[in-house]
Amino acid sequence: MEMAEGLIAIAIWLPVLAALLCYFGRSYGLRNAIAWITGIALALVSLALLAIGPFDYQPSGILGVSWDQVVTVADFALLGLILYIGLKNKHALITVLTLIQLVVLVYFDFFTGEHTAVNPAFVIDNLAIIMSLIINIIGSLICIYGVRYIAEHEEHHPVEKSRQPRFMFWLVIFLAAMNGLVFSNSLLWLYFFWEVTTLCSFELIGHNLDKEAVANACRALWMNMVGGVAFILAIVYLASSLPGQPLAIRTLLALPGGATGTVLFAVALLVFAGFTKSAQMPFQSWLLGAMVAPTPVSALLHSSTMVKAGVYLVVRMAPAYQGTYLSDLVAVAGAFTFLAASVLAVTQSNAKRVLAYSTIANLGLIIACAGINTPVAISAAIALIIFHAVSKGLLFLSTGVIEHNIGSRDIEDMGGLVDRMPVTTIIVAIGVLSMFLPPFGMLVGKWASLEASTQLPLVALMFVLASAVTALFWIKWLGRLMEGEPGLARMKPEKMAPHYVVSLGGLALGAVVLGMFVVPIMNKLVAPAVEVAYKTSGLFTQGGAIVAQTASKTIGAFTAWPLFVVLAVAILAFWLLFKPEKASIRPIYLCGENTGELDSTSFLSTADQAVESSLSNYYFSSSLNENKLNKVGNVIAIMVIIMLLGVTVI
Amino acid sequence: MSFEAKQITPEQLINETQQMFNEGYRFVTATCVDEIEQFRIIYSFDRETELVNLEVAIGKEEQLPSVSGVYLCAFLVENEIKELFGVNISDIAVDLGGRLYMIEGADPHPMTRKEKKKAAKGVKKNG
Amino acid sequence: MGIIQKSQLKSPWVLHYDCSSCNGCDIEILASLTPVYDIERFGIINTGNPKHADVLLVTGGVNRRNARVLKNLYNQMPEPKVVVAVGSCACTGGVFYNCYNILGGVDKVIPVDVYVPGCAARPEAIIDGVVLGLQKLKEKTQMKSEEVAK
Amino acid sequence: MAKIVTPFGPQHPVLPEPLQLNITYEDEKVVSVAPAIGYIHRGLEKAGELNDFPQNVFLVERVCGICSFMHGMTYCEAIEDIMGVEIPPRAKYLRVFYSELSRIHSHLLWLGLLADAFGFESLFMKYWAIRERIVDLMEMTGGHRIILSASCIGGVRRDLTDEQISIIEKTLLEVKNELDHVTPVILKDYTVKKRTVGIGVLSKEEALTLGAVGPVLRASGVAQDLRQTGYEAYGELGFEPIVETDGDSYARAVVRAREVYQAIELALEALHHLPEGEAQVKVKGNPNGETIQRVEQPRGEVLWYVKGNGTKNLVRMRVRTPTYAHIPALLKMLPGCEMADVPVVTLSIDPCISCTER
Amino acid sequence: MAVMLPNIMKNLFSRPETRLYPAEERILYPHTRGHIEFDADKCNFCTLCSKKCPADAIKVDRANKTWTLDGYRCIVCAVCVEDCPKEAIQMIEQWRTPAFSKTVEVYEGPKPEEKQPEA
Amino acid sequence: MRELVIILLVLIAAPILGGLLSGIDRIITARMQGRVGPPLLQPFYDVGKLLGKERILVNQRQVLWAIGYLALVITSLAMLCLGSDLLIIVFVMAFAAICFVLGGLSTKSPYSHIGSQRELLQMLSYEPVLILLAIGVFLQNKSFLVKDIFARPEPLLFSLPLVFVAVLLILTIKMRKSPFDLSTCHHAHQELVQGITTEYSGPYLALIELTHWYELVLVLGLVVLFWAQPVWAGLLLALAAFFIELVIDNICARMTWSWMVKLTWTVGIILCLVNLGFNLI
Repeated sequence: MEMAEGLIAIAIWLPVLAALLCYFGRSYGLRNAIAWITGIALALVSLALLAIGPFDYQPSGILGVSWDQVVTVADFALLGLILYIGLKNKHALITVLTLIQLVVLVYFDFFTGEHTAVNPAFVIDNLAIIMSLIINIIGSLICIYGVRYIAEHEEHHPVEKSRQPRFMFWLVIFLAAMNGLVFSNSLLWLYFFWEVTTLCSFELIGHNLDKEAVANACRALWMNMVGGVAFILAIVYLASSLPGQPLAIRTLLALPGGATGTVLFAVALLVFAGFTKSAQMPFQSWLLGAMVAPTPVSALLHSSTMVKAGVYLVVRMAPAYQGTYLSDLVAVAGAFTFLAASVLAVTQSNAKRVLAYSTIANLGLIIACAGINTPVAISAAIALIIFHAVSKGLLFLSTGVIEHNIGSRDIEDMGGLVDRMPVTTIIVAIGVLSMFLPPFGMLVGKWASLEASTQLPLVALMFVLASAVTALFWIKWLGRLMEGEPGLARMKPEKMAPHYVVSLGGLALGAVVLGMFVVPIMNKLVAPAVEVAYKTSGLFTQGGAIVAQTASKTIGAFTAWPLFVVLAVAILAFWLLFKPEKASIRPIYLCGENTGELDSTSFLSTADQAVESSLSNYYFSSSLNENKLNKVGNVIAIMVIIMLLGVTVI
Repeated sequence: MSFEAKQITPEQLINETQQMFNEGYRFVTATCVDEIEQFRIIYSFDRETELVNLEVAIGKEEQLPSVSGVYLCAFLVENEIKELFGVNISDIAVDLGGRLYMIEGADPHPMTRKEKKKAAKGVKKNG
Repeated sequence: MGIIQKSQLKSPWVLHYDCSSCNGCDIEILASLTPVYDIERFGIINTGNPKHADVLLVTGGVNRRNARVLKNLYNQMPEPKVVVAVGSCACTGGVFYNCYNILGGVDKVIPVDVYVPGCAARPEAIIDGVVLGLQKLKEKTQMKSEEVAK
Repeated sequence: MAKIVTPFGPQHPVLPEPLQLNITYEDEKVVSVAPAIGYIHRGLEKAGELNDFPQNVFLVERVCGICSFMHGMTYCEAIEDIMGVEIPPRAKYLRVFYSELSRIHSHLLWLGLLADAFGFESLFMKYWAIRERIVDLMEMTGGHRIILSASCIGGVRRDLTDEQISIIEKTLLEVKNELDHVTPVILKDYTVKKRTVGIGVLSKEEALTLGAVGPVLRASGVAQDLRQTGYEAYGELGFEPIVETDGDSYARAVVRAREVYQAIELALEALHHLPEGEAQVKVKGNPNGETIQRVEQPRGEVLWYVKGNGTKNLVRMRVRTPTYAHIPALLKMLPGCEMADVPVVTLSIDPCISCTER
Repeated sequence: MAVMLPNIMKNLFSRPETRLYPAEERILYPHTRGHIEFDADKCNFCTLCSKKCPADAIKVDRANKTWTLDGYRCIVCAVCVEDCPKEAIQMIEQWRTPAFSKTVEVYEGPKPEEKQPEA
Repeated sequence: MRELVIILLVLIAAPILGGLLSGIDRIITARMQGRVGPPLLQPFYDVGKLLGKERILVNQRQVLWAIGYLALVITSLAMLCLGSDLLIIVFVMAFAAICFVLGGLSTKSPYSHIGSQRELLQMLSYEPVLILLAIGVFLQNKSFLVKDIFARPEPLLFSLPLVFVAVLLILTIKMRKSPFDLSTCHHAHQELVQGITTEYSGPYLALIELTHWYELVLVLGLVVLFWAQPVWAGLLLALAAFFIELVIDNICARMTWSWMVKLTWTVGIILCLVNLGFNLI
């Protein structure tokens, strides 16, 4: 147990230390070394945690001061800092929201009397281990990628004084905050880490310091502060509703008969806080605004940290509100976000915005699963958290590479990239295909969620529509990348920095391998995490397939590896049976008016002038308007959220 | 001889055409006849099946203003006349630069008549 | 190979290109697709895409601008392929022999396998022409397989 | 927003004839169109100056295979006009009959092609099957399925026998009967209306200023039909132009679908009133002078200008065909419509590129 | 929506309208313009047909008494048939059959005494 | 072992059945149009001929996607025959269609590009109905497994009649028949030339043709599920559905993609929902 507790300390303190070194080291070599070493160390820590399994941990105080007191002081310091930011940027909303939190915190700490101490402060259960694996492996890969990326970024956008150390500081400290967040049992500690991630994301989004970056960073900050207010209010409510009981997650989950009354309202507030953090409608705009930040930030926010903190909280709380109307409404809200964000993604031609909307959509799906709140649904939610982190991290990182190479993040500028950057393109292809198609991991989640959703027809309908829309925006993008020059295949693998090779390669390999081993992952990792609260995971292994099962009956089956075999056979057949290299190459069909050369895409037109044919995806600009959709979506989402909070009061 | 044409000068052309337009006539076509020493161009207009013609005679090198500013739809026939006869028509709304029908390298202005010909049957014009 | 060769004779997909025809032969080609002549009886489909076609039906004499189109279309067709010139104009230029923009028959630009005379060629004649074209197709495949055998 | 730029033709399955539209799309909406023609330009007007003027009858019949008879007839009228020849009354009625037969044939052909343009294959087949019966009549009377060659300077080359007339009357009534089953599909079918109503709208004013003629003009609400001028025997036959007011592709289809019936009536009436006598007068000499002759073709007004100088070669022969007049209108109608509507709108003017480029 | 339905159902349950060419050949209408045939015995090599031919498909060599027809250029307008003073040219209903190569039909007339051709 | 036999049977029998069905399709269509039509074995001749043609391509990647399309369609058919999860079958079908789309997108040809975009929109149209079918089956059977449908004594058609109608609707899309022959079709006179298959030719086109046969059997297999016991009744039902599709093909004009999306997202989905709602009550 000693070693295990040491691991927790490392998981939280090592990134803090690394961040400080990055900040004060001020040399690329040093930052580079720190990123690699910390990354590998954190990955090993999380793997070690996996090997050890669940345990509790109560850290003793430091220099006679209890950690609770340290956290309280840190809370005030943090809020003070945010207040300073609000005042400095003359942002009234941030200032007011921070002041509210300060007032509530002061009231809570000094006027509500003594609180029962939380023991243990850290609970490392299966869910926490899964989250730490995501944070420490994927997050570390992103940091390794980031150290190189931000150096290139400054080459493209030169600044007087290098902001790289600062960037790496916030990037790495994010991991510490996330680790603390997922391990915390104490709600107050959780609140502290929660606010740290808010601050980190503010600093990272505003990295470029231009007007847009600062504005978007401020928007991210105030929206998350709304969540913060909800969180602290939830704590106050809980303190008054559950006198004499520790303010801990475990308390909430162990309530006999689940949460009721004001406790349920407090839980709803926590869920609401989760909504803001995971950028659910109507809070999606901060995450889209975050796209102005350098790519590693987006990758980090979208895959392993920040937004995952939001869904983590909602999923974590799920057993507490199981069987309530709140639960159903959470499902509706999540499913609505899933649908609306998917439709919005269709209208986008900016790759990062497509990715952002897709993230919002998938988080919606996860939250909806939490709301459905059956063992199968929760299993689906956890599976989605895992596989989404891998695929989305992969997609963001490769988009960053593409952006640095072609100087654009617009999908329409990426036509025919497969000839110029085949490796990156293939990695994007793996990312895209693994997002929503069998036999990859994400689909297990989607499949399970659909099987689980059948009891809530409205949610099921939105799932159905949204998953149909999903294919549209992904394939549009992938198709543009995949279109090759006419003529012989001229794919030449591009050169990539080792940082990129490791991070992209690692994640791509991860997406495929995790997909192949989806059965043991569901069995060994996800099922135990669900079984703690639900006694069953609803998903079992049977002859190499995952089956969804009720008490007596198998209701569905997901076969993973045979599909991989089929894909492998197809790729082999491509080379062996059809020998495409033996085919002769002809120009594309242009109604007979090709200008002549084999690889020409232009045709002769009016007055015998050559005209270049051009291609584009459909964006439905005449029928779908992003702003209008956002407005309508926000109104509906706000109504759902009001209902969601309302049902707990009634 | 079943048609009458009002004889006008190239300078009058635009005004006369504009008048036709104002009176609600539909532009039918322009016909160019190569009279060897000069070109005759007959503009035909129609209103309720009544045909009215304007006729312009110009020398081979003279410039003729385009009526496509009045009747946009005249651009096609003007391009044709310019290309096939080599009539110097200026300011056509959409000028195709002599590439309406022919391609680069073909005889320019194939419709012009060089001199009074005898029956040229069996002789291929192109070479 | 036997089945494939047999199939080749049973499934000639045609591509129709109108060079400078007066439409007479074109509507006859279309007419031969319609109920009264129904060349689908012989497995003939009008594909409209050179990459799918086995038989190129050309109507009309070649003029300067469409010569290059015809060449492009011919080049985009996969082997084995045959070209059928439909109508007198496609054979020789026909009544347009003395027009300044007519280069002559289709054979001025691409090799022609079968000539279908007539102005306009009757659907029956077009059917005969395609059937003759199939014989040529068979010869071409045999020649090719002999070459391969050598 | 990124745009799609693609050629539409010259070789394109929808277009039986080579015409290129270089179209720019946004999603599938047409943003702009640039046409390219010249794929079928032969130089026929020049050849008309090289040939003897009687030979030209056969040349001008091949300006276009579909309006073949009408071109031949108009050319003959022009020569007759210059030479002051009065053709016998029987020839006038026969010319009306052949004209209307051509019109039935052309409109049926077009209705079939329109059906094909919006993917209604069985309707296409049905129209073309009916059309075959008209083609049979043409073969029986004119001696050829497509190129009738019935007109000659001085009258009509092919007279009709009484036996032929009774067969024609019977067949035309049968055709009319069959059309009664098919025309409702164009007029009433939901999918057909969905694909044509409101597509490619041309207002009355636009139609006039852009120089539209024939069914396109009539579909935009202008009651103008050159047959009203009473050339040949039209003056003696009862006849009202068919007009629709919407100016869209549907209106143009309706005009033509109704004109088929009208043409059948006119053809039958012409046969009914067919005067006895010769069908042809001998014409001697060479034309000297110039004329403009206009006739209502299936596609609209055609204009022939002919100038002779007393030799057997003409000085100038010129034809302005209906499609030529419709190209500006087409360019006006296409932007704003869907990609799927491009063939429908293009066909709605009944394009005959062969006519246009000569 | 179902306006076409009666039509296709009627078609489905009745005999197809197809003429089964080449299995069944239709009797062609009399006076159909199929192709022209030349009878060299009747011809007086007046060259009228050659002059009238709009497609320049007939060539007559008066000196050598040859009459040449390019059947692949002929547009079957029947002008030569109508204008032949000797009725040496006849219109046959059967169409000219397709072939692998273009051939020119050359007829040699008997070479008796010279005849005065009509101008 | 039994499963291997079934997979082998699917591999061999399905294309024969599919080819024959498309031969029947062409004959019946021809008859409806008053024509004689091609011989019954015409589709086989077509594919045989295509196999013997010269191999031409625009770029090599086209082939990879075509093979992926074939492999995944066969997989979904095999899964259907093995009684697997209906939802997964729908998703594998989606993957197959995506391979087809990517095949079209893998060239720079405008026509195959537009065809692919339209195929994506077709997927958008039929996907919800297919998934709702699966959900409808689940609500009836409390199972997504196809083999449980066959174990059920009474036909699904009685409890899912409206879903059946919706499935007929999307069957038209899947069979590429009018009014939804939007992305690629056999008929020549299409504004899109041949859409996705424009740039495929020879043996590679044969591959796609073959896939269409498998797909035809697959979608008719979905119809069989509506009357799974006894299975011959299901087969009859599938044949009836097949005939209805041919009739619809011949009485409709081709529509636009926007109309298709509107129709399936309103009529199709509402039909399913009404049916499912009725079942829940």
